[in-house]
Amino acid sequence: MKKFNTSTCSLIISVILLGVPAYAATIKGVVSYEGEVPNLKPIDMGADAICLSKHGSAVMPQILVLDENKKMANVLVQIVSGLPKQEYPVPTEPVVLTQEGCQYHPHVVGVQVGQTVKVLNPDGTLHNVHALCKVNAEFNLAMPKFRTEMTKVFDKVETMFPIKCDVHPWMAGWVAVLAHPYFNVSQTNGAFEIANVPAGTYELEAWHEKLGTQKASVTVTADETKEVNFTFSRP
Amino acid sequence: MQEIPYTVAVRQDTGLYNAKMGIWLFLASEVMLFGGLFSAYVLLRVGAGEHWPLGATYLNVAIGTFNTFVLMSSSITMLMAWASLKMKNFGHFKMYQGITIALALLFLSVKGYEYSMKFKHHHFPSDNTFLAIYFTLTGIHALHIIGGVVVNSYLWGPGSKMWQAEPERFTNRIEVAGLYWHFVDLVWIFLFSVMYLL
Amino acid sequence: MSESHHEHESSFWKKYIFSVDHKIIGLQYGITSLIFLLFGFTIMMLMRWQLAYPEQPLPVIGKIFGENRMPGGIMLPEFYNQLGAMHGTIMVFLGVVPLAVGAFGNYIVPLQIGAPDMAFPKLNMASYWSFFVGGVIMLVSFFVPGGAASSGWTSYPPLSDIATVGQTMWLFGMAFLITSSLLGSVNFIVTIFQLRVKGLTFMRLPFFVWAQLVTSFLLLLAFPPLEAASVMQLMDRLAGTSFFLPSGLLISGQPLANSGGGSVLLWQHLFWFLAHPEVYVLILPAMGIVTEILANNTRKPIGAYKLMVYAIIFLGFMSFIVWAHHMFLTGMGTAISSFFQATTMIISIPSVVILAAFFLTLWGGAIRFTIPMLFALAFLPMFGIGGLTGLPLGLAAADIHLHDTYYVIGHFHYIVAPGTIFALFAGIYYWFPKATGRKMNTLLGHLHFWPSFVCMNLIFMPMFIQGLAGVSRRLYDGGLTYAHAQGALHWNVFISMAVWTLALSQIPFIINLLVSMKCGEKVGDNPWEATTLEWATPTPPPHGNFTRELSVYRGPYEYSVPGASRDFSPQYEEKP
Amino acid sequence: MIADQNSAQKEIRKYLLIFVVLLSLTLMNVFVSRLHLNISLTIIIVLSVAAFEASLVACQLMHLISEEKLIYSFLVLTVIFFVFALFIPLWGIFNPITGSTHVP
Repeated sequence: MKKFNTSTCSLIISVILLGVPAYAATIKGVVSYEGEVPNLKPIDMGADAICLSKHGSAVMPQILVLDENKKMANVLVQIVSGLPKQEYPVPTEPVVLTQEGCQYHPHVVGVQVGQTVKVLNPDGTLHNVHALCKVNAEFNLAMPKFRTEMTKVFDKVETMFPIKCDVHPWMAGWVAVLAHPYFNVSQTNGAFEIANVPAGTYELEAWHEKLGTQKASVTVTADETKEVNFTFSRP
Repeated sequence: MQEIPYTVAVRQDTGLYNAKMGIWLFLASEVMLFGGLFSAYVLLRVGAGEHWPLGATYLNVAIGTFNTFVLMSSSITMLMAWASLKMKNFGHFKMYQGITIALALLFLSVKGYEYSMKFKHHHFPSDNTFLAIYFTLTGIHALHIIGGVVVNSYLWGPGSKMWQAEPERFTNRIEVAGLYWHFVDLVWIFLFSVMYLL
Repeated sequence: MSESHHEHESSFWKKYIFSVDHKIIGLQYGITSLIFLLFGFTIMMLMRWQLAYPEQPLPVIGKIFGENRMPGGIMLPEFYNQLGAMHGTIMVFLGVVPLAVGAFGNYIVPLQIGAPDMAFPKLNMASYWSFFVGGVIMLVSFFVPGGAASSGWTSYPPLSDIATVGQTMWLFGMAFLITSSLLGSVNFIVTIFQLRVKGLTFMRLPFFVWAQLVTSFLLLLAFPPLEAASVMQLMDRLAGTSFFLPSGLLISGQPLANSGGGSVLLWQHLFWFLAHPEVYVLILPAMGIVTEILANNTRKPIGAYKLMVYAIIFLGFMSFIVWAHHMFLTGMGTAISSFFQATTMIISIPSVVILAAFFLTLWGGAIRFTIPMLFALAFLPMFGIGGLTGLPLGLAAADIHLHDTYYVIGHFHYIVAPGTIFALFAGIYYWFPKATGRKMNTLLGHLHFWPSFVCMNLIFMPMFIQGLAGVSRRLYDGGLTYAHAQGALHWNVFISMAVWTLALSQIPFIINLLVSMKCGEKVGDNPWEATTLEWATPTPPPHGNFTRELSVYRGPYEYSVPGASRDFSPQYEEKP
Repeated sequence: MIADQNSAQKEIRKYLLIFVVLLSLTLMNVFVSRLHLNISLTIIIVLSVAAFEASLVACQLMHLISEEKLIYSFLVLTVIFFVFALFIPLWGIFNPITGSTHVP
């Protein structure tokens, strides 16, 4: 009897995946920066010799990451309204947040409720992951050099909150816990892409840790790829 | 040599029976407890400097005064209860002790009303250190009153059977309970003046 | 004499679990506190592994602590802090104080003053069960999410205000322990004042009873301010008040959403107002026990008994006005620092008076090296070292360098471990025959004493060296990451080895304690030929203690009285 | 203390008198606090009146006036430590290390 159940389940799942072409729309775009670029001081990692040894050249802060034609990275773009009210399946593969070179990579990350977050500490020095979340239970866990990996699950939706390392004050990361999978963080070339969006009109929101948020509304029909761009500038 | 001496009889060189010395020692430790809380009050008030709110801004002085009268009268009726036992009048004792308990419950309900009024106006202990020390001090004091009510009601109800068997020992118990009750009233006098009037 | 106290055949529960007999309660306190001492000791052995071999997996048992405490057998800093905080709390509040005051006080004081029981038997039982509940809460707090309290046994805010739920359980546990000590101290003071037998004036009281009297006053008057402070910390943690959270407090960069206006020093003042008298509560009963044993085993009266009584009273009084020498580094000005520096120097005088009286007692005595005597003799130099190493900490200028280093750990452990705990061992060996009618085995006694004595020194002497090298306390890796500590790191392995040998050398004691109850050498009512009243009772003393009329004719330590028939003349015998 | 009937009446009359005195002193305190004199003056007046009321309660109602010497010694000891616990923390605040920006 047991075997029969598993086979019927797998049958049903495959039908859902195949039979629903309506989710094929994608929203793409580029985030660019306008105005003169502030020259930021490189991070001084002198406090911890191990961190210093990880970098050959000077390390620029991740607060404003631009490429040569002023495209912005580390901007979280997500759909904030217009989505049908429904439970979204939690992705099984974990989001990886590494502290490589005494910095959080990725600097800004979106996570779904219930999705495991795997925090790595390949640096061979003591880090401690202090998540300053208000809705989720705040935690402050040490990761000595022998603890190379730690997993955490956020069980409540929460807007962007900082993650800090109390050992290295320059380390900072941002995490948002979202109910739906329709979000993406802009890469170094400023490009972002939200795939499998069901047809409908939505309101997009682009968030940056320093320059605030910007809204844009977009309408997509099935199988369409819509281009939406954002530009941020110093207030 | 089995039964514990001086539970009722007074010991010559100390002139006390066990329970009276015991209650005075307990009251000494209570003085230190409220001492700790008042030292916190003084430190917080001095630390806050001029933006320490006047008592009357948050607290209703009229209700506080009424409550002080209630507690003072319960102190007097407690004394009358003990006096009537000394005069071997058990009926009067039951009456006065009953009044003392009733007044104590009145005090607690007025206190409860005050608290609910604060919460309704969204004044919570977390708003500022004045309200924090107000709720802590009056809360601990109220706990002591509840303790007193429990002891007094036991002595009024089941405990009073001891009057037939050992009247002397029962009178001492009422005296000791009375000492505790007067102390609780004494603490409230300071508490009322410090929190409501200053 | 009074109406016959019929020994109704009460059930097992009434007789042993919910008993109101001071001897049963004394034994209950004794057994519970010995178990807590053992548990506190094993916690520390775990910490010693982490200090000796930081970040190396603990073989064999490392796996049983689970992933969020010791992943792969290697200890996490959070777990190390929990162990540190709970080692202090358990050893002080659940181990030594209940053993010294709860067990010895409850069992011996009524016997030594000729009383049938404590003044308030039911209150006595209540104090034990309040202690028991406090102990259970402390143990359970290890298994709550976030683990036990982890901001030191002193739980200073603001760290303790924002700690995990274990800290709240620590506060509730402390409330029960404080209630237990308060009820106990009222009981002791009334018993000592009111139930002394005919002829037992204050100046004929055994010194152990004096020590318990002064200790009870310390507990009575010093504990309530900590109760007030822990209520305030509970309000901070549960009701969001800011008694101990100053305004503008940043928790790793993020401003705390609280009303502010509180003061961290408020907690420290109220905590140390208790904690310094508390450390005297740890040492005074030990002095009392050592006095009894020294007099008995040198067959000589205690040197300067009256002087020691005034010294211990003065010590008790002074212990209330020295507390801020724990706070020299909190930004106190020169005026207040010099006040507390002066009172700290003054308080060392009565301790030296008492220690000198002990040494005087040895002079010209016919010393019998029984096992309790060995422990009592060891107490003298150990307490001496502990006391003298405290002086640099008492001076504000020197304290700046030594504050919160391993020097402090060495100082107070010298007084508590080879001092108080050795005296308590001495007391167990000394009064075991009275409680059970059998003597503890002497060979096992030696097997317990000599290695413990050696290991105690091997553990705590190097701590002075580490402290002077500047190694701070409460370091998760014993100073591995600090450049100035590199020279003293090798001592960590040395100390840890000594700690584990000390653990091994406790096994003879545990065997001795359990085995001798049944098959120890049978002895009479007064095996040590002592003079104080507790030896006048049959063995083990029945409910109500004394079977015959009793009165006291002389001082407590009338040994080798010229012209007496024997070398000891008991207090309770008319003509020796 | 209360030997026979008429001295009992006298005692009770004394207690009632004390009761009235306490009530009036409390009312006086409330009145003083409403005068809004400068703060330190109000503190001194209100606290001294409260202390007087407390001594009335202690001496008369708790019969401290005719208590044993032993109880006095306990209470004196407690008051000494009470004063220490109350004022030493304050002294700590008012005497900070010179040259440091110590924010109370």
